[in-house]
This record gives sequence, C-alpha cells and structure tokens, in this order.
Amino acid sequence: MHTAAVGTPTSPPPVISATAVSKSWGDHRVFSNLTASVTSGVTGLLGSNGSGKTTLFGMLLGLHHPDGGTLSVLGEDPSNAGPELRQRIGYSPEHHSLPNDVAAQDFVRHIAQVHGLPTREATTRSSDALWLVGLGEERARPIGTMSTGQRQRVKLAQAIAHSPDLILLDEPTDGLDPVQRDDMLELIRRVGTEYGIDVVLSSHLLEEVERIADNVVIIAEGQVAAAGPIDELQTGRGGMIVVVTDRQAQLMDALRATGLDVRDDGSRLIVGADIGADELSDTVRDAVARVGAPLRRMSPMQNSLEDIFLAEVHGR
Amino acid sequence: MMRGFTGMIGRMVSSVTTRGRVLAMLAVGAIGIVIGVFLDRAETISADGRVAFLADFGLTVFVPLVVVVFATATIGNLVEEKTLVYFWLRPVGRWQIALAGFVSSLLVLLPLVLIPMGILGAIVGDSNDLTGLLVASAVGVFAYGSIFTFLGLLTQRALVWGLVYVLVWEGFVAGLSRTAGWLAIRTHTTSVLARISESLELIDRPTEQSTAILITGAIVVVAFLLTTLRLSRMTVD
Amino acid sequence: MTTPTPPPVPGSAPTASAEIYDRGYRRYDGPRTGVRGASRSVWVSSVQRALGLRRKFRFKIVPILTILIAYVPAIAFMGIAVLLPSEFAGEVVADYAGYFGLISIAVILFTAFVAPELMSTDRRTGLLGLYMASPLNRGNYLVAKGTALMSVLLLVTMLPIVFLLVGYSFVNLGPDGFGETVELLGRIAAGGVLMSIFFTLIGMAASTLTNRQGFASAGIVMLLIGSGALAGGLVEAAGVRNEVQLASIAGLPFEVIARIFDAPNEPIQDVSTWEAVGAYAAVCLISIAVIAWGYRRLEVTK
Amino acid sequence: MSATPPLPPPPPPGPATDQPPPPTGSVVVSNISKWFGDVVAVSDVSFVVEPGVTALLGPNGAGKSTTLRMIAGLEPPSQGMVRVLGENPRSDRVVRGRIGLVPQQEQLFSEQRAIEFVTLAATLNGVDEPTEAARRALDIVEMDSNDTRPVGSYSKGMKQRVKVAQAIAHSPDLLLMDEPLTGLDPRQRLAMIELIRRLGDEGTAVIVSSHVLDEVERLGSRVLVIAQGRLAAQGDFHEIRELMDDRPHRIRVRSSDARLLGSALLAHVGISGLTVTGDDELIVNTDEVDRFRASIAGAAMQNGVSLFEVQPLDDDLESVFKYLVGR
Repeated sequence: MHTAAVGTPTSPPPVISATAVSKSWGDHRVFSNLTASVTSGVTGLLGSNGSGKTTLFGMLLGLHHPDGGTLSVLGEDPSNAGPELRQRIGYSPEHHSLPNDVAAQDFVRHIAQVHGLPTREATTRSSDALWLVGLGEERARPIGTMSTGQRQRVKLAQAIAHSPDLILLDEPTDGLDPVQRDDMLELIRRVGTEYGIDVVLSSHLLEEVERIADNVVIIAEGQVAAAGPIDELQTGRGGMIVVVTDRQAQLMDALRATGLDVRDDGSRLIVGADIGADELSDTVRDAVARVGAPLRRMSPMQNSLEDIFLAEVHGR
Repeated sequence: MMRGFTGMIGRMVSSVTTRGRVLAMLAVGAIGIVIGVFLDRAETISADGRVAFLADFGLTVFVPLVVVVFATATIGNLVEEKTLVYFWLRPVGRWQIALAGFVSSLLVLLPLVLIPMGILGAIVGDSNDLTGLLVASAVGVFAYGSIFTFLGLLTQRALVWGLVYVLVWEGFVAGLSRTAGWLAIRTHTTSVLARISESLELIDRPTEQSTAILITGAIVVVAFLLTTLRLSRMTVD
Repeated sequence: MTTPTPPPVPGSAPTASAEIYDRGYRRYDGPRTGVRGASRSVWVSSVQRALGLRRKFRFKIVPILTILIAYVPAIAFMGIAVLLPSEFAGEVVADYAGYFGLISIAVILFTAFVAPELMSTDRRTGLLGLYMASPLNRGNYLVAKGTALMSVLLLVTMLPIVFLLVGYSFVNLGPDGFGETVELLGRIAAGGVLMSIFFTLIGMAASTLTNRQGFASAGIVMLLIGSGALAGGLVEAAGVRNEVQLASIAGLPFEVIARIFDAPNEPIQDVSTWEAVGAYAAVCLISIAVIAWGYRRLEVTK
Repeated sequence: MSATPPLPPPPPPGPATDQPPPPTGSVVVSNISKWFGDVVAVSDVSFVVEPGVTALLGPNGAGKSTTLRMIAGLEPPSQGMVRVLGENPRSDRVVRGRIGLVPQQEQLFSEQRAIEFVTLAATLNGVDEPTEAARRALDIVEMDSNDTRPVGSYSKGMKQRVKVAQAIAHSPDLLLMDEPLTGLDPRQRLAMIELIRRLGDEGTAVIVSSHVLDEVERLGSRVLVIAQGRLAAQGDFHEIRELMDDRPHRIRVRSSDARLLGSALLAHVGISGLTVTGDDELIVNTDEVDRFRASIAGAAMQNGVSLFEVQPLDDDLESVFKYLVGR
C-alpha cells in the first residue's frame, strides 16, 4: 500500500481518521480494513464504482455503523455523537433530485434551520451562500426551473449555508459540461481554502481531483489503495516527457547518443528515469536545440493519479 | 423473428405484473367475492337481484378497473421507464411492437379477470349467469384492453384519463342518450350478460350479442391501428 | 448580537474615509438549536406546505376548500340561532358530536391530499436523504411530520366546533355555567384529537407504501370511503350483524366520539364501547406498524 | 412584457435540382432544425460523419443530445433531413438494424439477466446467432455473461457496459454513444476508450457525445462542436486551434532564470506578450507558435538557462472547446 508520510507530528489533527474499519451489507463486503486519515483542506475520495464511497459518507455521518474498527470525524465518533456531529457537517448527495416547486432560497434556508441555525441567521446565511455560489439573481426562483449546473450549485449552497466545519460532496460535478465543471471546481477550491471549511469530495474523474485537491484517498476492494497529500504521491519516478512536432527520430538518436534511456510512448518520448532532473533537462535542452526539433512540450515525469490508480488498484 | 416477438411480450408482461398491482387487484376481486358470499347466504335476494349484483360489481367496477390499471401500463411502462428505445430502434415493424403490447395485455388480463369473475359467478349466479359473466368479462377485456393499451402509449396520465372514461363517461354520460350509450363499452358487456343470462331487464334495449362482439372487434382493430400509427410518429426517449 | 464592523481588507491602507469590506464567507459560531430546533423547522415547513403557504395558488385550493367546508356550517348554525325569534330558541339543540360527522368527508379528502403531499414528496425529492444527514433521525422526523399533519387536521376538526361553542355562548345558547363549559370543551378537544390522530396515522401509513402522491391519495380515499360503502352494503343488503359496521374504517373515530359525548345520535346499538375503542386502536397500531416498517426499510443517502 | 416579434418564417429549402449531388458518408445531416414550441433547440446544422470516431461536443442545453437523437431517428427534425447510410432512420426499417445506440438514461429491463437483455437486443436486430453474439459482446466489455444477478441490481458502471454490449452485439455500421464513459472507473474507462478506437479503426462510424474532454482527446481528434443550437466547428481540433488566430498561444515556461530567458525570447521571436509569474516561471503569449517552438531550446542553450518545463496552456481540446463556446 502506497502511503506518503501522513499525520506527521507537526501537521494539524486529522479531520477524519479511520482505523481498520470494516462494513458489509448482508454478504456483500464493502470495507474490509479501511485505514486512512484526512487532513484539512480539499481531499479527493477516489474509487471505482460501487467501491463504497456512498457507504463511507453514510458512516461519516453516523447513519450506518461500521461492523468493526474505529472512525473519528472532527474529533468525535459518528456512531454515538450523531446529531451534534451532523450539525457541523454539510452533505451534498449524488442524485440531482431536489424539491422542484420550492424556491432555492427557501430550500437552502430550511436546510440551514434543520442544521440548527436560528431563523434570522438561517435567512441571511442562505442568501449569502446562494450569492457565493453564483446564484444571487436566481435565488428566488423555484429549483424546478433550474439547469443541472444551477441545481449542483444549489446543492453546494445548502451544504455550506449552515457554517459547517466539514462538507461531504458526492460527485459534485456529475452532469456538468466542461465550462460548468470548471466553475464548480473553482468554487469548491475556494470553499476549501478561503471559507475555512474542510472538503471531502468523491469523484471518478481523476483529472478533476488532481486539479483542486490537496490530499487524496484511493479506495479499492474495501481497502485504502493509496492516501496522502497529492504532491507527495506524485513525485518520484524522475525522468522527463518530451513532445516535439517534427524530427522526433533524430532527437531520439541524439538523446540515445548521450547515453540516456529513451522510450517512444506513442506521441511522446519518455527520457531517462535514472539521473537527476537538473542535468537531465540541460542534456535534453541541448539535444533538442542541436537537432532543431520544434519543442511542443517538455515536463518532468509525474505520476498522474491515473498511473497511481492503475498501479495500486489493479497491481494487487 | 418469432423469438424477438415473444421476447418483447415477456418483457412487457413482467414489467406490468408488479407485486403491488397484482395484490391490489386481487384484493378488489376478493372483496367482491366476500360480498358475493354474504349475498348468497342472505335469503332475501332474488335471481334477478343476483345478476344485477354480478353486473354492478363485475362489469361496472371490477373489469374496467383491473383493465385500466394493467393495460395502460403495458406499453406505458416502457415509455415511462424510457426502455421503449430497446424495442423501437430495431429493424422491427411498428405493428409488431403494437401487437406484442396487445397480446401482453390479454395474457395478463384474461386470467386476472376471468378467474375472480368465474368464482364470483359460480357463487352468486346459476350456470347461465356464470357463462354470461365470463363472456361479458372477456368482451370487456378485449375492448377496454385495446383502448387503454393505446392510451398508455398516448399519455403519461393514462390511468387518470382511463378512470375518467370509466367513471364519468360510462358512469354518467352514457346513461343520458342512446348514441352516447353506444360508445360506452359497459353497455355492450352488460348486454352480453343480459342476453346470455336471459335477464333482459338488466339494461333497456340491450344490443344484440353479435353486434356487441362486432363492436368490440371494431374497437380492437381501430385501437391497434392507432397504436401502430402512434408508435411510428412518436418521439422516443 | 451586533457583529463588530468587519476589519478592512488587509493590505489596503485605510485612509480616513475609504474602506473595502471583506464580503466573503461569514461564519456562524453562535448556539445551535439541535434536534428540537430541527424538528420545529420541519414542523413549520410541513404545516406551510400543507396549507399551501409560500407556494403557487393552485396548492392553496384544497386547503381553502376544506377550511370553508369545516367552518361554514358552524357560521350557518350561529346565524340561525341569532336570527331566530327567541321563542324558537329551545328547538336549536347544539349537537357538537354531530358536527364531527358533518365535516368527516372534508377531513377525509383533506387527509388524502395532505398526507402524501407531506410524506411521499420528501422521498421523491431526495429531501429525506438531506434530513437524515442532519441532526434528525427517522424517529424525530416522523414525529415532526406527524404532529404537523395532526395540527393541520385539528384546525379543521376541533377548532370549528370550539368556534361554534363560543358562538353559541355569545348567543347564550351555550352551556350554562363555567363547569359545564369546561367539560364540553374537554370533550370537543378529546374528539378533535382522537379524530386527528386517527386520520394522521392512516394518511402517513398509506403515503409510506408508495412514492407517488397520486397512488397514495387514491389509496386513502378508496380505503376510507370504500370500506364505509362495503360495510354499509353488507349490513343493509345482507342483514348481517352490526359488528360488521366496524369494518367501515372511516366510521371508527365517530363511534368513539359518539361515546365520549354519549350523544343524542345513537352509536351502533349492540356494539360495546370497548369494541369500538378496540377497533379504533387496532387501526392505529396497524398504521404505526406500516409506517415503522416502511421507514426502517428505506435506504437513505442513496 | 413586450410581445417579441414572431420568428421570421425559415427560408424554404433550395430547389433540389441545382444543388450539388448530396454528399455521401455514414451520416449526412443537411440543414436540420428543431423547435420545441418556440424554443429553438437546433437551428440549420449540416455535417457529414465518416467511418471512424467523431466526438460530438457542446455545453448543456446547446442541442447536442437533440442532434444525436435526430441522427438515431428517435426525434424527427422540425426541418431539414437526416440520412444514415443513405436512408431515413425514422422510417426505414432495415437501416435501424445497422444502428447501435447507447442511450444516456440508465434504466434497463431490471429483472432480466445481462445475457438475456443483450440476446434479446441481438435477436431483434436479426442476428443469426443471438446468444453467441451476446456472449461475445459481453466479453468485449468485460462483463460475465453467466452472471445470474438481474441487471437492476448492477452498479452504474456495470449497467453502462451492458448498454454498450447491446449496442455492439449486432456489429452496427453506425454506433451512437451518449456519455458512454459515465460511471466507469479509470481502468474501465481506458478499456472503453480502447474499444471505441478499435471499432472506429475497423470502419464503424462512431459518434461519441461526452463532457469529459481529456478522455475524448484520447478517442481521436475529430470533433463536432455545437453551441447555442448551431454548429460552432468541425474537424481535427488541433487544426481548429490553429484557425483561431484571434487567440494567441499561451505557454508556461519554467526555467532557471525566467527574466534572462524572457528577454532573450522577446528579442527575436514573434511573441506578442510575456508575463513573469515567478523567479523561475513565465507565461508566453505568441501568435507564431511554430517559430517559438523551434527557437525556445536554442535560446535557453545560448543563454545558459536550464529548461525545466515547457507546457502549452491552451491547445488541448478543453481550451479549444472553451474558446469556441465563448469563455
């Protein structure tokens, strides 16, 4: 299991920590030995479909009790601190169904009240939340008249309106087109960094999580396949990716002449994973310049989350 | 192609016969039978009174109710569940889908209607009444079945419109005029029962048995053509 | 609690007059109302939804109609009592128990409309999932919804009769003496509560069985009116013993109320009070069982 | 509210005689429009789709799925003409057997087993050995054809693969896929992308509608972009990017000395703008991207600046999409 150093003494207490948690529905075992800890900021929860992300959210909210192991959320055990804990958590479910004939503002305010905000505060906070997610003008409109993009924003607004310490977002960009997805991801990033609310979002689009998450937890076959801050997980491997739009063969020969190991991976070259990044870049630079190959792209070889997911989830 | 045809029927039948629907309709049938038992034991009921009960409960309430609940869902369910595309976007004639729908309705409704009616007829009426009720119910299944199967394809609110037809048109409007009566299936089913059980006072000027069968045949054919036409013209999800 | 003026955005040198305020996210760290507050807000929103408040006009039609049906007879009775020349005053008999029967159809139809509106929609719109992710659990959610439904039903069952009682008292047709008034009020209250609990439970039970409002409403109407017609038909046509009358589910609360008022209109002769109360209680318990079974089975946060 | 002037009546289609002979191809769409009441969903869109993979892209509500549904014949165009393999999919029975559709909605016949569902589809499509074809299709999408569980109990990803299996069991000539990658995990998505590419290479015309652009990029580079109900662009998206001369190329360069490299680049290469965003990082805007690519390495070498990263910021499909759609 590939885990970067997590929960080092200097870092703040984890927002969520699970040790050896197990859970199964009837004979379908969802989690066998789930151990992970989530620090503050934006955390991506990745896993193949049906790997229990929704069940995990349920357990974090104290709705389902783990069969074994211990779970702590915001420092409390969700199984017995249920109601008080749920007051401090915002939840945005995966499905898009919302009460269509209710105005967005009334809906968000009602959820805020249900999470313990007095009426006056709930009214101002719900209006704030709708402005912050970009639905200021539309806040009085019934939710039924809203597009998928707007509905996803309403779901985010109702999750953050009652000043939670933690929000759980289940596939928040599902059904959005690329432009709407960018806006939503940027919004979630802002919530996680500027609003002082920790975010756990589940997704199966790795590129999304790579873009806005600080930490990631990858679940597979009921266990944690990989967990930790993204930049720690992604470093390592060394080597460079080089993409040229012409004279690729000559460049490969030139690079091999310098003793570097070069691999042609379809439209790009993977150059030498053994020597340090600095000398490697100068050698590559000089080779490209001498060969006169038009350089389209050159970047250090990083483990994309996809590589990690494929290696960890299916290496087993 | 026969296997495809039976495959479609299999899907339609199983998607319609949900536990809830079947139990609800059998419950209605059971209530009728319970009343029938009490009626039979009560001495104060005449032979004509018995046929009248068979007509009132059987042909006015039970048959149309069961048929509207199931027939509107035969193809209607596929539209609502958005699975019709798996039949529609195939090199299969529209009439074949329509026919599969009609056959499915009959396969579900004939047993679900005729068995309870058979029991009720046996308890309450004599052998003539029993055959009369069974034939009338069968006529009802064919006539109502074809209209409501088409209705199910036409609108998502088919159940509501079906009930409106049964309660308002047949229940009220049909009584007002002769021509309106002709358009009510109940007139023909009751006439069939009246003729076979020879209790002619059940309905004034009951239509001839043969005309009733003819009308039912016409209704089935027209509904079938409309269903095929609708299938070729509609937009499918 | 006045929030202090927010500090100016760091980095912008605050001259005497100009300031840029941070309009970012305002946290609320004050006291929270907990489960009690959550239940109360579910109660408030459910009552509003039941009466069609804060919603388009078409949702107000049924509530308005029901309230009219419930209060108009009371107003009419009072009108008659006032306009009648005093010598006929004796004839006007304040038949409070009878009033319950008078408005029973309105109450049944209102339950058939309101119960699914409050219960089934939460499941269909996913709101139930959000409630379960809040401090509420299934238990206090159902209690909140039940009390909301009951309060609305009390509005159209008990209150009109209290209104009638007050009206009659003004016209000094009411009960003489404080003691009798209080006793009558007690009976009216008991009758109203019994009736509201009964129809609340039936409405909730029916709405548990299906997510589709139309089916639930139809189910309630068929159950209540259907069983009434069935029982009536059996007794007359088949001349069966009177206990069968208890099969009329809708009639049960009125049997119990008739006994509370030991009222002029005779309850079913040879049906003892215990049988009536027993049947009433049985229906309530069955309903509660159905509700509990339905909501325990529900897979939430799906 | 002032009454909006009624829409001008659409011009009647030109007389058939002097039009060039209708283009051929797997799918020919000519001047189709679609109105729902007075809401214009698609207006005057024409294109041709050849065998191979074509990505149909567009924001939500832009008419993308309406267009796909018109190609499949599920929705009649209000105006204009759709021809699949030369026939009208709505009325021609035979051509319907040569189309495979992976619909967007998730519902299947939930009580059926996967093998039954796919076999029925193959049977209706007139395949000789339907069960055999179904088994093969399920193997291709890595589904166990002996699984006895009803499809209703499957996860979203499994249902998706069953839907693909029913669409390819009769090896259609035209395969329409509405969001085929939803619900699949990264490994399953790679396998599905590989399958779609292979089908395209084998001569099937595959139209994929999707929002996950960095994965669509892996399917191939031919795109059809629809925005506000109208065709925004079609063809290879790299070439589309080159056509966008109103959009300078933005490239991030990380190096050992950003300012030195920056001044060197400014001296002799067609750079329209340059932003220094850190000691080691600068963003270059250039209208002549080829000249920039040819000289970046040389400039760094001559000035002794180490190059750590050269990353184009806006020539991937996502950027092309956003520029087309007006963001």
